[in-house]
Amino acid sequence: MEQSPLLLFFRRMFRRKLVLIAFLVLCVIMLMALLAPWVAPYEPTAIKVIRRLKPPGELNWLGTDEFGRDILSRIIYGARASLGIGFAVVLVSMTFGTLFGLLAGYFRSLDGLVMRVVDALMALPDILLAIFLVAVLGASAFNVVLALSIVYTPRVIRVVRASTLVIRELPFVEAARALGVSTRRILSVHILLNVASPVLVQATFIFAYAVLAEAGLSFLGAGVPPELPTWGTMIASGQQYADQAFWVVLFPGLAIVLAALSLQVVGDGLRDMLDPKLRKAL
Amino acid sequence: MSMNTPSLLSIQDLEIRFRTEDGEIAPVRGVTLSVAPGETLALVGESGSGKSVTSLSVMGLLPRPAGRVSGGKILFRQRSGRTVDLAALPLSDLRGLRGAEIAMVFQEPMTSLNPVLTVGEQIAESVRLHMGLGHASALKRAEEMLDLVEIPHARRRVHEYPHQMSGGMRQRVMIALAMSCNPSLLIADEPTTALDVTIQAQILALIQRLQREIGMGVLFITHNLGVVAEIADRVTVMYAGQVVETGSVGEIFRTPRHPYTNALLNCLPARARRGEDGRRVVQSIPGSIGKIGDGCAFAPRCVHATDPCGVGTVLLETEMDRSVRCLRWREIPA
Amino acid sequence: MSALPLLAVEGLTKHFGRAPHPVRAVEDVSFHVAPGEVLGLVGESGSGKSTIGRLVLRLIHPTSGTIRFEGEDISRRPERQLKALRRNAQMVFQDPYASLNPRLRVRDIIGEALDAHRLASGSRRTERIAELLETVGLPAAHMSRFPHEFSGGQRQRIGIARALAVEPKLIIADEPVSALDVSVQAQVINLMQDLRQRFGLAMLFISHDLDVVELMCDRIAVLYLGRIMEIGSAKDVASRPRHPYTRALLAASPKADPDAPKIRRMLTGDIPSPMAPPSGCVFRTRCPIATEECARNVPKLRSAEGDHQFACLYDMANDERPAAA
Amino acid sequence: MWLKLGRRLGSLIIVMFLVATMVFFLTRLAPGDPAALMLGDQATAEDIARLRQVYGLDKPILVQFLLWLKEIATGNLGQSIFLQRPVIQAIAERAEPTFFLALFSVSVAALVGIPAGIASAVWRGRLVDQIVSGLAMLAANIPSFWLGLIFIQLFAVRLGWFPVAGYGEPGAPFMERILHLALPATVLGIVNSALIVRFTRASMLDVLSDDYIRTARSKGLSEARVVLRHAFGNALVPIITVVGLTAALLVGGAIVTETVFGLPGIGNLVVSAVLRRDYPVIQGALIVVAGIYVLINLLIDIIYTFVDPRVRY
Repeated sequence: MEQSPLLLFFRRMFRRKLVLIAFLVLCVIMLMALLAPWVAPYEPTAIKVIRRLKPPGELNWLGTDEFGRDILSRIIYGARASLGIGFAVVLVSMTFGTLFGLLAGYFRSLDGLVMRVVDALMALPDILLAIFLVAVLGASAFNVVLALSIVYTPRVIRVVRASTLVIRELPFVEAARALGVSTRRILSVHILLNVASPVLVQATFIFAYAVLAEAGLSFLGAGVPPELPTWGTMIASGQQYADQAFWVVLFPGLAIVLAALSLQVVGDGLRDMLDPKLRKAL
Repeated sequence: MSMNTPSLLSIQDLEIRFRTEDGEIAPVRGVTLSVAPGETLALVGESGSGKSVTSLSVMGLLPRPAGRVSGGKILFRQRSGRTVDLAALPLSDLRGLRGAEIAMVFQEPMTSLNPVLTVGEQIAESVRLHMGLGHASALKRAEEMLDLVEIPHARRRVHEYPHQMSGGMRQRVMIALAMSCNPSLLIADEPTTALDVTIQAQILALIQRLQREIGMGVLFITHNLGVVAEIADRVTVMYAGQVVETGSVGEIFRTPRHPYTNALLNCLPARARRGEDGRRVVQSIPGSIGKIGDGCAFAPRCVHATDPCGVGTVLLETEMDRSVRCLRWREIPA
Repeated sequence: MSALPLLAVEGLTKHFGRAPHPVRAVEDVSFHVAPGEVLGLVGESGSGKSTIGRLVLRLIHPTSGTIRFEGEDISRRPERQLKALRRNAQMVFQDPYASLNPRLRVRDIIGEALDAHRLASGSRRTERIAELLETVGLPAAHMSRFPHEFSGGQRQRIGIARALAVEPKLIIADEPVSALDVSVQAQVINLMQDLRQRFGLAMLFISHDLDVVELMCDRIAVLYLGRIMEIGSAKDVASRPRHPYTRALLAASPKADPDAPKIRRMLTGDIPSPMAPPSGCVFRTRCPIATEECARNVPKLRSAEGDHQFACLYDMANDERPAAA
Repeated sequence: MWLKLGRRLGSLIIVMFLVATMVFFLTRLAPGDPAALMLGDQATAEDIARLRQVYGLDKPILVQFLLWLKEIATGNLGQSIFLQRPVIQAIAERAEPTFFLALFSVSVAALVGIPAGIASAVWRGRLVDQIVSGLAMLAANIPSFWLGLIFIQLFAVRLGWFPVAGYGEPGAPFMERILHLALPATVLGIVNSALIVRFTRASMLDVLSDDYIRTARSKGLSEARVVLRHAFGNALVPIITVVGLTAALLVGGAIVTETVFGLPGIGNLVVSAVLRRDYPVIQGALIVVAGIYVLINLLIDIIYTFVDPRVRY
């Protein structure tokens, strides 16, 4: 019975092999991003015009782009920006989403206002809202994070609020109130601890969405400045050469798919593990 | 009674297994019971005793693919006189019996009816399938059934949706649905547990009346000993997946043979006794159903348990129409 | 009652939702509980019994009426000034699963009660938690476990230990044994009896099970659709009921005795919705002796003998039957 | 029921008001003077001042806001800076491709997604489920613009089955339009079917574990009838919701796909407006898109009352 909870967590989590594989893929991608200068075979910005648009081969495993830059190296460096932005978006939207979700779910007086604002933000498609926000704020990595956080915070608010509404009616919360436990402690211990798992699951999904959305924004030219290699800007600038050199577009796209997919699979694994209803049905 | 009349339902040494995350478990491991035509057998047990799983297995409604009957027989005598083993019957044949010859009423009247269909449609669906009636006459039959279960204004209510009815009314609808094709066996799985006492009394009376009029056998699953005394002809007591005792209702309540049956009866608040300090105290059974090991499953909580109780398999001893699964029942004072 | 009541409720009313059709959960309920006394609240669904428990603890706000705890009116006090009540009155819940936070260890579940009122800290805190666990019959070593490692009965014990932690004078027990199996139910009933005697606890014992209530309580109040139908000593109410509803309720509860007379007299119809309770006496739509008179006025509680009271125009014991019946 | 719908309508109006507020004030955060922007580089200070007066930009911001609200409430979304015509007209011209793209995409997504979701719930854990769930997961994580580019390469450039881009000549027959929409609609259909599959599967699994399904089985009904009549009938409400919302979000959310395929739709209009800082167009498009979303929401609520008797009574 007495087993390390962490060990148990991982054993449950990785019961499905796919989840384990996705987790490992994710680790590899993140490590590569972190260690880019040591891992990447070339400088991402090293221009070699004679070797422009070369197909994948021994020198450049994934080929070169229109300036002769090594695509693999650019993907590895691009992971920094793409995943970095995604991660930042997760942090910001989780923090504010959890805060407002808890408050809206627990204090009925705040609920109406918060939820109408959430509805208003969600009445616009993600990418449309994001492109509008970036247009107003100006295109920079910081503003992309800000814009995508504004886009995804409402989702977190909804999830947290819905769970809070359920949990606050449970007898253990009532018991805490009857004991005279402070509202702050009820929120931060009794409710927060119990919404933590849906929030965690949501975090992995938002990470994936943010990576996809960032790529979309960059592709439209409304994201980070084009000189910063991200997976989206690589596809955008390679687009016009796709007829002659499909790899310019193919590989950065595959990188996006791989990263987002791994995140979702891990998120799914987390959910299956944390959702007691699903677990019982197994 | 069950000796002379051939049984309608006869379950023999039933074993059911479930695959779970932590390997296979056997929530039912040795259930033997029988229901004669026109008789009510109460299957009694606490949570985890396996009584509901047993009832679902008769209908072939074990959650698939996790659960399966892994041993024993479920013999059912069809109207045609043929006896079939429900545990081995192909699903398509079993479907022909479900709702037609064997019907079931469930515990939760609030959730057991389909919320998007009218109660009339739900009854008529069964009638059309098994009795081959057309749309209009099936609906007419549904109306008659609602009338039969004493739902006022049946003509109007047949077109209502479940959410427009109270819990008691919905349970009546469930009973009407079950009775709609004149089954010879009714399985009632805790049909009154979710209801208020005054409504429970109505539903019990209804089931008894219908049984008298139609003459079906009833397998009544419950944890409530008061309900058992009220409704049963014979009683089968389960503990930890096994039948521990069977007998007539009078015998079970007056001269229980298994220590569990005896202890369970003494847990009733109505049987509280005044202690030395003048307080009224109920007896309780220490502990709870734990891991099931070798020997008698009840031994760890039994005040009469001795060393031999902890080893080997304890068989169900049958004598006349009583049976008991205890090594020491003859020695233990009632 | 010679002593000052610990709890005195006067004209307590609670409506949920807004006009024109509020749910009239509790309507003009009055009762009192003396120190060390156990009052049972019995009723079916919609009777308002659980709502009363929550009102008394001020977990919800009364619509009108007063609640006096040790003589002080607490019915309108803001949460900030309820510290004393929270110290003196505690609750035990029905659902042994949902009433313990699944993410906290037993130590923290019980410890929270101690922290909230600064009753013990450091090693004294641990000692006290161990002591409380032993009081409810659990080994102290279990304090570092999570709720899911316990059975239903054990969880209910933990819930009781949490309530006892602040050394309350009153416990509101809301169907504390209804979710438990008969054999485990008996354990918890006996435990609560023990604790009651040991600590001189007063209780408001809410249940739908007349047998349990009769066993546990000194006095019983029978509720129907938010109103008290009958109130008196457990013995009087259970063996000499004066209200037709109490009689029907007793008759409808199946006895665990095959030789007992079967249920014969039965109430017809459904419990009306608390959103649209009948006029006059709320029970009249199902009452076997109701007359037109019953629709006109809400019958007041009247005394039978001693402090046995009932709310019916007709006293069945004194053959005050309506002419028609 | 009418009360419920009325209340819903009220909250939708509030939502629209909030969208308008947000759009207006956020636009004002943007760097640069709108009047200067409109007039371009050669404008003199006098020109700018005059234009500010014409557009009411010299009034206090709250007054401007109220005036603007009044305008949009009457359907006037202002004048485009670059297109030299009313925003509403610019949007109307672009509505057709967007409308058909959304319609076809959501049809593809629903026709693929709903049956696949049902199958995967019914055979949960089996091979069908693993394949369907796997593909859905994959589809959800493919950037639509990238898939579009790959499709263009494959089906238009290499195989030549479909036109590479655009919406055909003005006045082209509808068949040609369909040919132009086939690839983008497929791409969006695939990407959006993922959500529908997962939603259908989840709701079906939910419903299949409900008590009345057991009741239906206990009646001796065939499994097909249990699944299609009893289970699907109850899963319909969440499925309608997700299909409806998908359609709503496609109206303004197909920006990237429209850009990749060079479809002259609303998304395309927004992108060019963003790149040109044509704020009246951006604002107008946002209001229209949010308005459509809100209307579809209302429509979903009305459909509920037909599907679910619990809402009707």
